[in-house]
Amino acid sequence: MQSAITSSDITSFASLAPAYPELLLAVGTVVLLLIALFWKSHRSGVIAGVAIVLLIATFALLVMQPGDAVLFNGVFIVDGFARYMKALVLGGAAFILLISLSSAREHGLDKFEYSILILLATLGMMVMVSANDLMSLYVGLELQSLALYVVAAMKRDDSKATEAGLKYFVLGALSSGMLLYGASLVYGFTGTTQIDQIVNAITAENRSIGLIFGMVFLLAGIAFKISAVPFHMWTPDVYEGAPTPVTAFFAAAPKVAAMALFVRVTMVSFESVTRDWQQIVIFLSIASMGLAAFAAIGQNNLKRLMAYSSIGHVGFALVGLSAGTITGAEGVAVYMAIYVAMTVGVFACLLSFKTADGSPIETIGELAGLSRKRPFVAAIFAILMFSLIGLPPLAGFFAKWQVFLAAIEQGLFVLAVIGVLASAVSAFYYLRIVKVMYFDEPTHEFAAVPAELGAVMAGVGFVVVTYFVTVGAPLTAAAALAAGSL
Amino acid sequence: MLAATGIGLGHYLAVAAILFTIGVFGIFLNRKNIIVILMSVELILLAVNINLVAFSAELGDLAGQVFALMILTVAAAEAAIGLAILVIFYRNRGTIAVEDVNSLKG
Amino acid sequence: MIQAIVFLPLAGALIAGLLGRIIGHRTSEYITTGLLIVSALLSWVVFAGYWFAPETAEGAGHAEATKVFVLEWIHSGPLQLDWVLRVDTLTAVMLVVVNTVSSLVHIYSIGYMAEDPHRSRFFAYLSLFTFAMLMLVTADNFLQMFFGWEGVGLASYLLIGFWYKRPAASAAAMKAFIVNRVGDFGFALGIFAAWVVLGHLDFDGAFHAAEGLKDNLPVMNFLSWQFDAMTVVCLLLFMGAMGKSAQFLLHTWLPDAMEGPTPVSALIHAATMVTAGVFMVARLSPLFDLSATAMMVVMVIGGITAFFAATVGLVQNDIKRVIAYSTCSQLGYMFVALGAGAYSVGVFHLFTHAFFKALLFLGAGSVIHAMHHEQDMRNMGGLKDKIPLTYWMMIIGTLALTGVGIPGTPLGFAGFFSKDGIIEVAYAAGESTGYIIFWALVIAALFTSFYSWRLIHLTFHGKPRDAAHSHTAHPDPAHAAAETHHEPIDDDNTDHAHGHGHHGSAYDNAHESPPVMLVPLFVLAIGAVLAGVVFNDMFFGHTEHIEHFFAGSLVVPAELLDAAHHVPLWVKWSATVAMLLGFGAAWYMYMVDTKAPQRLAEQNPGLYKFLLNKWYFDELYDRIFVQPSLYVGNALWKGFDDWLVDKTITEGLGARVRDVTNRVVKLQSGYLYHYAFAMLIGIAALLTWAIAAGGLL
Amino acid sequence: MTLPLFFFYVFSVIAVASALMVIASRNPVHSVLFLILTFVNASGLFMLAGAEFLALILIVVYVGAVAVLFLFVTMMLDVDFAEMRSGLLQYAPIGIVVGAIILLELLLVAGSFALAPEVTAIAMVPAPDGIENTRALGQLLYTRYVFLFQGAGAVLLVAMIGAIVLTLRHKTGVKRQDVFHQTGRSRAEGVELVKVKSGQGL
Amino acid sequence: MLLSVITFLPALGALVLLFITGKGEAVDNLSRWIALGFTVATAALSLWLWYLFDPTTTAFQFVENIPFSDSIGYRMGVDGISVLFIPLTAVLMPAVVLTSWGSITKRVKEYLIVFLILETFMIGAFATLDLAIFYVFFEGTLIPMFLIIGIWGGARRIQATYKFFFYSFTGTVLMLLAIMYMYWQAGTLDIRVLLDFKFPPEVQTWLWIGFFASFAVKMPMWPFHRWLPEAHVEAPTGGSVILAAILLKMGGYGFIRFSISMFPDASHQFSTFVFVLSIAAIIITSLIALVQTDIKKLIAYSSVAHMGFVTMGIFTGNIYGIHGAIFQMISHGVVSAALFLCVGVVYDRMHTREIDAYGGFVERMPRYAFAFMVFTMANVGLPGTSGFIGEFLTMFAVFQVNTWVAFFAAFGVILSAGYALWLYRRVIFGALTKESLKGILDLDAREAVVLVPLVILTILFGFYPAPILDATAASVNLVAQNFANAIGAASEAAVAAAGH
Repeated sequence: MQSAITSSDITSFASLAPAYPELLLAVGTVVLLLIALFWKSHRSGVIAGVAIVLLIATFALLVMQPGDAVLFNGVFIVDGFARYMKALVLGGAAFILLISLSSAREHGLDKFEYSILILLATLGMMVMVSANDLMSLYVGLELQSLALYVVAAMKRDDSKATEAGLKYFVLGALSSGMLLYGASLVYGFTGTTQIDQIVNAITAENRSIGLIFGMVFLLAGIAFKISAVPFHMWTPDVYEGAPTPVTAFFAAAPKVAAMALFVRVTMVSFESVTRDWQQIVIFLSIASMGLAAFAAIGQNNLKRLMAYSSIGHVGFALVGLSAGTITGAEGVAVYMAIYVAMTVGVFACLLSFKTADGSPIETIGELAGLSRKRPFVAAIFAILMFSLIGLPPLAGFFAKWQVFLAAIEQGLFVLAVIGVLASAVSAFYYLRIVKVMYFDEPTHEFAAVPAELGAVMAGVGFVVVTYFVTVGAPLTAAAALAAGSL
Repeated sequence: MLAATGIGLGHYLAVAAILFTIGVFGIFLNRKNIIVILMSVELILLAVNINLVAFSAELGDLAGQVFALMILTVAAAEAAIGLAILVIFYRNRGTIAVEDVNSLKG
Repeated sequence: MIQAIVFLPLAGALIAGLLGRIIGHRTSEYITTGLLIVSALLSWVVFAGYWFAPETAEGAGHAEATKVFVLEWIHSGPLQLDWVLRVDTLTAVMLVVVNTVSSLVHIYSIGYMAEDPHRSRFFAYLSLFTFAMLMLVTADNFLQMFFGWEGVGLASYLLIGFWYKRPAASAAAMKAFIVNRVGDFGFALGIFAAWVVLGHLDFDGAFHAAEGLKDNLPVMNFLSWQFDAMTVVCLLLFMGAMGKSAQFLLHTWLPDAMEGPTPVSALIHAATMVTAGVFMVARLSPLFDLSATAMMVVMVIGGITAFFAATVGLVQNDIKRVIAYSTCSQLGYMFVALGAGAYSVGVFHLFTHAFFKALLFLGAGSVIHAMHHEQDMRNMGGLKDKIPLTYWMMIIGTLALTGVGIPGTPLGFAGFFSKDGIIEVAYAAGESTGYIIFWALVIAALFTSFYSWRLIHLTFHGKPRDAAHSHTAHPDPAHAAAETHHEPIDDDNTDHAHGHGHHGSAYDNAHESPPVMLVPLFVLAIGAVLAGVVFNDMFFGHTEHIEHFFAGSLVVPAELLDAAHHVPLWVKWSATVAMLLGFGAAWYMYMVDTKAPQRLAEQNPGLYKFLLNKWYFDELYDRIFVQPSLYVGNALWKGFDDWLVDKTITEGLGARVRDVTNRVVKLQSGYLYHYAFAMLIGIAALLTWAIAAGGLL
Repeated sequence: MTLPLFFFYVFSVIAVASALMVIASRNPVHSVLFLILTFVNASGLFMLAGAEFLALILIVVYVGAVAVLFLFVTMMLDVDFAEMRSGLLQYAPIGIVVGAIILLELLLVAGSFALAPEVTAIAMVPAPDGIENTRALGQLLYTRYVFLFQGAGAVLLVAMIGAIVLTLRHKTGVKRQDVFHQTGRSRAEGVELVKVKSGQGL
Repeated sequence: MLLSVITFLPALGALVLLFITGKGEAVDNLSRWIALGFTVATAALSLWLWYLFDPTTTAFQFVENIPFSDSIGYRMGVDGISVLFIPLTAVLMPAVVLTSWGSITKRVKEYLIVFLILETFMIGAFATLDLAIFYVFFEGTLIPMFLIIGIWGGARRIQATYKFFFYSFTGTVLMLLAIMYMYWQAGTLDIRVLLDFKFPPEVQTWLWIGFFASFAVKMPMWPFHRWLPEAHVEAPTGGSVILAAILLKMGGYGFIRFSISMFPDASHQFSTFVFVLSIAAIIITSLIALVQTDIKKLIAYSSVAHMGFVTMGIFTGNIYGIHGAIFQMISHGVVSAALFLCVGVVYDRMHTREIDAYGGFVERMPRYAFAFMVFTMANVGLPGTSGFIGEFLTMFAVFQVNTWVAFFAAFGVILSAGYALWLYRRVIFGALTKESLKGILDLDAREAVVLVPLVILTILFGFYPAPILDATAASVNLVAQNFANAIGAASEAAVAAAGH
C-alpha cells in the first residue's frame, strides 16, 4: 500500500543529486573507516590527509552543485544559503584538520578515529545547515554534537580534556532537551515540523503563548550551540580543556552550522513573529557582546581568551540577525565567513606557539617578545588581533560593518551603540596580546613554525589584510545571494 | 483525537511540563553524582516524548511519533557516549561527584 | 625708492644674520651700517619732498598718499590684504626719525659693541628691527601695521635678551614681549572691530567709511553690551598703543628693557619703537576723531603716565632707568596731545624727542662705556673732566628734554617747542579734564627737570663716589638689585664683573669714547638743538601750514590749535617756570646740600619706597596675573587633567572595567550546576520577557 | 471519569512521583530503579495516547538497554556513596523560585495550549486508518523519512566509535593469544645458537 | 590615477621593505634609504598634484571612481579643502624617515614599514571621496600609531599608547554608526552626493554628535585631549611629528568636510558649545602649558591650544573662519612638526625631556637656536610667520560671530607668548653651565636638511600665504556659502513656523 505520504521522492540515484555532497562525505567516511580498521599499519596522519582530501572533494562537489532543491520529502533543503554555509563549514573543517596535523600527537589525537569523527561531525553540520525539518535539524545537531563530545574528551588520559568533554556533554544534553521541548511545542501549535511549512501556520494574530514558548526553547537550544550568553557557560571551560586542534574546530565549523540554523529558523519559520524573536536575539546579542568583552579581559589562557572572543563575535553576528532583514542575514553570512577565516588563522598561530623545547604555550605572558624571535608569526597574530577588534582596513572591520549596517537600517541604535562600545572594551584584551608580543622583552626561545601552519597563516593574513580589494566584493555578493535565497 | 478517550491534551502537556521541570531541577540541584544528571536528562527527553506523542494523537499525525522515535534512538546513543565520557573521567579523577568537576573555571 | 628704504635694512639683517659667521663681524657691521645710512639718506630725500612741497590749491585737502604694491598677502573672501608700502607726510616724518636714529645707533654700536663676540648677530637684530619699524610706519592697512608692530616687538625681544646669559636680560626680554602682547590683544580685537564697523582694513577705505559714519555713529554689540562702535574700535586699538608706548598700566616692561645694550635702548626704547603707539593714533586720527570718549581716555592715560613716570624717575639710581622713565613720561605728553586732538603736536614731540632722547641714551651709553659698564649713578660723579665731550652732549640733551627756551620767541631747544606746545594744547582742550591734565603736565615738567639735572649732577658733577660707596651701608633697599646692573660685554662676563669688583678703579680708568661713538652724539645734538626751531611751524604753527605739510595724512583741528596759540601768558610760561624750579631743586639737593636727598628719603620712607618700587606695579602684576596664572595652570594640570580626567575618569574607567571583569569571571565558577542554573535563569528570563514584551500575558 | 482518564492519572502520578525520586534518592542505584519505573509508567501514557509502538520501544530500548546501562555503569564505578557529601543547597531558594516560574509558565502553556486554527485539517502525515501503528510508522520511516533513518544510523555509528575510542584500552604487558603469529613462527625465531669457546664460559 | 599613486606608493614602499631580510647596520641603512626614496617620491608627486590642482573650481579634481558594491566604492578626489593636506603629509614624511637615522636604533625596518603604511592611511583619508573608505583610512591609522608609540616609545609608552588607542577608538566607532545611518538615509556614501544631500535637522543633530565624538577626540578638543600629552611625550620623534602634524588635522578636516558641510543646522546649533570648548582649550591648556616641566608635554599642550583656534574658526562657518582653520592646520602641521623635530634633535643628544636639564644651547648651537626661534615665534603666532595668519583669520572670523569668544581667544594669544617664550628662555638662553651640555654639537647636515625647509616654509607662508589661501579659496567659499544658505533657510523656516 503506497500512499502519497508514505512514498519517497527518491526514485533514482540521479534524483539524489542535491544531496551528493552529503552522500559523498558519508560514504567516504564509512569507506575511510573501513580502510583504517583493516589497514593494520595505518598512520593517523595519512588518514587525516585523506580526510582533508575528502572534505575538499565534498567542497568541490558542493560548489559545482546545480540549483536549489527540496529533497527527501521536505526534510532536506539545498538553497544558496545552505550552500554558502556548507562551504564555510567544509572549508573551516578542512583547514582545521590541516593545521592540527603537526600537533596531533602531543594532543593525543594521533588516532584515525579523530579524523573519522571530525568527518562525521562535519556531516552532521551539513545536515543541520540543510535541515528543512525540525527532525533533520535534531538529527544533524546530535550527529555533530555527539562526535564533538567524543573528540573533546579524546585525550582521555588528560583530566582537563575529560572534564571538558563531560561538561560539554551534560550541558549539551540539557540544551538538546530544551531544543526538543521547544520543537515539540512548535509542532503542537503548527501541526508540522517542516521549517518552511511552520511559517504558513503562524500569523501575527494567531500567535499564542505555546508557540512563543516553543520558539524561545528552540532558539535557546540553538543559542547553546553558538554559545550565546547566557547559554555560553560551557564554552570557556571546554575551549580550555579540549585539545587545541579540537578547540579550533569548535570555534570554527560548528558555530557556522549552528548560526546557519539560527538564521534559517528565525528568518524562515518565524518570519511572521519577527518582533518576538528580535527581542530575544537582541538580548542574546547584547549579553554576549558585553559579557565576552569584560570576561575576556581577565584571562591569561589563550584558548580561554579565544573562547570569550568567540562568544563576543557571536554577539556581533547576532547584531546583524536582530535586524530581522535580508540585509541582516547577509551581514551574518559575511560575518561568519570572516570569523571562520580569522579563527583558522588564530588557531594556526596558537598551534604553532611552542617553546624551543617543544612544550606548547598556553598563556599570554609566555608570548613575551615573540615579535623579536618569530616576527612572522607575531605579525600575523597581531594582524588577526587587530582584525578581531574590527579595525579597518582589516577583514574584521568589514564584518562588523555589515552587521551594524543592518542594525542601523532597522533603527536599532541602542543596540548598535552598545555593540560598538563593547567592541571598544574588547579591544582591551586583544591589544594586550599585541602588547605582550611587541612591547615586552622576550624571556625564552620559540620553536620554529611548521610549514603548513606558516602557509595557512600567510594565506589568512593575506586575505585579512587585503580583504577589501580581494575577496570583499565577491564574498559580499555571495552572501547577498545566500541571504536572498532564504 | 485525544479527546475521545476523555483525556485532554492539557493533561499530557501538564505531565510533560512537570517531568521537564523535575529533570531540569535534577541537573542543577544535584551535587552528588553525575549519573543522576544523566538520568535527569533522560527525564527531560521523556517529557518531550510525551509532548510529541500527545500532539501526534491530538493532531492525528504520525510525524510526532516519528520524531519521538528519533529522539529515543538518539537519546540512547547519547547515553552511551555520556557514560563513556563519565567512565574515562572517573578513571582520571577517581570521582564522579559533581562538585569535583571544577578544575576548569574563570 | 621707498622699497629701497624699507628693504635695505632687511637685506642687511639677512646678510649679517645668516652669513655673519662667514663674512666676519667687521664686514657685517659695515654692511648693515652702510645700508642703513643709505636708507636714512633716502628717507631724508623723501622727507624733503614733503617738506618743500609746493603750495597747491588742494594743499589742505586729502592728498593722495604714495602707495607701492609689494606682494599679495591675505586674501580670504571679501578680506583682501596686501603688502603695500604707503608714504605720506606722517610716514615720511617717521622714516626720517627711524632711519636717522637707527643709522646713528648702528654707527655708535660699532664702537660700543666692539668687544662683543656676537656682534654680527647684534647688527642683524638692529637692522631687523629697523625693517620692522619701517614696515610699521609704511603700513597701508591695519594688519601690515600689526605686522610691523609685532615685528618690532620681536626685534626688541631679541635685543633686550641679547646678553642671553644673564637671567635678568632674558626675563626682561620676555616681559617686554608679553606685556606688549597684552597691548596687541587689544590691537587685534580693535582690528576685528574696525572690520565689523568699517568694513575695510586698508586705511583709505577705513577712513572713507569712517567719514560716512560721521553723522550717524553706529552702535555695536561688544561682549554683550551695546557700545558706541567707534569708541570700541578706538579704545581697543589704543590698548595696543598703550602696550607699545609703555603707557600707564602697561609700562612695566620699559624700565626692565634697559637690560639690553644701551644702543638698543636709544633706538628702540627712546626714539622709535615706543613711539609706535603715538604714530598709530596719529595715523588713525580720522577714526579717533569720531570718538570723544576714546580721545578723553587717550588724554587721561597720557596725563597719568606723564605724571606717574616722572615721579618714579625722581628716585631711580640706574642711569638708564632714569632716562627710561623719562621716556615713559614724555610718551605720556605725546598722548595728551593726541588725546586733545592736536595730532600734529604729538607727532612733533615724537620727532624732537627722538633726537634728544636718543642723544641722552647714547650719552648714557658713553658714560657706561667709560665706567666699564657701571650703571648705578650713586657710584659715579665727577665725570665731567674725564669725558668732557660726552658731558656736553648730555647737557644739550638735558636742555632739550627739560624744554629750555624763552616763551614767545623762536629761541629754545627742541623739547621746548614741542613740550610747551603740548602743555598749551592741554590747557586749550579745556574743560575740567584738560585743566587737571594741564597741571599734571606742568608738575611732570618740574619733575622732569629735577631728575634730569639730578642725573647730570650725580654723574658728572661733584666728587667720584664709586670707591666711597662701595663699603658703606646704603639706605637704598634696592641696593642689591642695583648691584646687578653691569652690562656684560663678553663671554666670561662673570670674571669680568669680578675684575671690576673693586669699584675704585672704575673712575680712574674712565675714558672718553672713541670717535665712532661720539659722532652720532654730535649729529643727534644738532637735532636736539635745532629740530624744534626748524620744524615748529610745520607741526605747531599756523593751521594752514600744518594742513599743507601733512596733506591730509592726519586730522588737523583748526579751532584747537588756534586756541592753543592763544592761551594766557601764564600758561605759556608755566612750563618754563616749572623747569626752572626743577633745576633749582636739583641744584640745591645734589650740589649744595648733598645730604638733603637722603634726609628727605628718611623722612618720608613710605613715599620713597613707593616711588623707588615704581608704585609697586611689578609686585602687583605678579600677584594679580603671573602667580594666579601659574597657580591656576598647575591646578588645572594636576587637578583637572591628571587627577580628574586621567586618574579618576580614564583610569577609573579602566579600574571599573577590571571590577566588572572580576565579577564576570567569578560567575564562571567551574561548577556544572551553576552553568545549568545560568541557562535556566536565562531561559526563564527569556520566556518571561517574550510573553511580557509580546503582550501575551 | 472515564477508565482511560483514571489510568492516565495513575500512570502520570506514579511517573511524576518516581521522577521526583530519581533526583531525590541518595543512592544512585535507587535512582536508576526509579527511572525505570518512570519509563514504565510513561510507556503506559503512550499506550493511552495510541502510540503502541513507541510505548513498547520505550520498554525495550530504554528499560531494557539504556537504564540497564546506567545501572551497570553505576555499579561499575562503585563509588563509595557514604562518603559523598550531601549537596549544599545555598542556591536552593533562588533555584526553587526560578524553577517555580518555569513550571508555572509551562503549566500555563499546558493549560491554555491552542493549536493554530487551521492545522488540524492539514496534518503532515495523517495517521492512516485501518493500519496498526507499528506498520504505519515503519512505512513512514523507510520511505518518507529515510533520510532521518540514515541520519539516526550515523548517530549510532558515532556513538559506537565514540564509546570504543574513549573506553577501549589495550593494556600493555598482558599476554594474548595470536594464532597467526604462533603458527607462523619459524625456527630461527625460536632457537638461538651460541658458540661457546672452550674454557671461557659464556 | 595620480591620487591613487600618491596614496599607495608608500604602501608599496612598505611592501618592498618587507622583502628585505637580514640584520645589522647595513640592512638598517638600506631600509632607510629605500624608505627615504619612496617618501621623497611621494612628496614630489604630491607637490606636482598641488601644482596641477586648479584652484578656480569647487569641483572635485583627479577623481577616480570604482564602485565596489552598492554601499562602498573606491572613490578618490580632492578639492580645495583636502588638497593641501596631501602635500603636507607627504612632505613631512621624509623628515620623519630622516629622523630615524639618529633616534631609532632598534627594529629600524619595522619602524619604516609602519610609518609608510601610516602614510598611506593618512593620505588616503584626505584623498578619498567615499565616506566608508574615509573611515577605513581614518581609523586604520590607529594600528600603526599604536605600534609606533608602543614599540619605539619612552618609558611610559604602554599607558600612552593604550590611552591614545582607546580615546580614538571609542570616539571613532560612534562616527561609524553615524556613517551607516547616513548611508541608509542617502543611499550612498559618495561624499559628493552626501554634500548635496540635505539631512533633516533633527537627524543632523544625532549625526553631528556621532562625528563630533570622533573628531573632537582626534583634534583633540578640550576635555577630550588627555591622551595627547602622554602620546606625544612617549612617542618617538617621528611619531610625535606625525601625530601633531597630520593626525590631529584629520579631525579638523573632518569637521570641515563633514560636520559643517553636511550638517550645517546642527553645526550652527552646536556652535556655541564648540566655541566654549575651543576657548577652554585655548585658555586652559595654555595655562597648563605654562607650568610644564617636560618639553614635549609643553608642545603637546600648546597643540591642543592651537587646535582650539581651528575648531573655533571652523564653527564660525564663515569664509575667514574656515580659511583660517585650514591655514592654521597647515601651518601648525609644519610648525609643530618642526618643534618636535627640534626636540628630537636635543633628545637624541641628551636623552631627557626635562626642561631643567637644558639651558644655554645658543652658546654651542646657534643654528639650532635660530631654527627653534623661528618655530617658537610661529607657535606664538607672530606676524610674518605662518602661525599668525591662521590665528588671525580664525579670531577675525569669530569676532563677527561672537565677540566674547574672540575676546578670550585673543587672551590665549597672550598666554601662548608666555609659555613659548618661557620655554625658549629656559632651553636656549641662559648660561651653558651644565657639564653634560658642554660638548653638545650643533645641527649636523642631516638635521639641517630636515629643518631648513621647514624654516623656509614657516616664513614663506607667513609673508606669502597665497599658495595656501588661493588653493583653498573657491572650496572654502562654497562651504561657507552653503552653510550660510542652510542657516538662512532654517531661520526662515523658523520664522514661517512662528508666523503660523
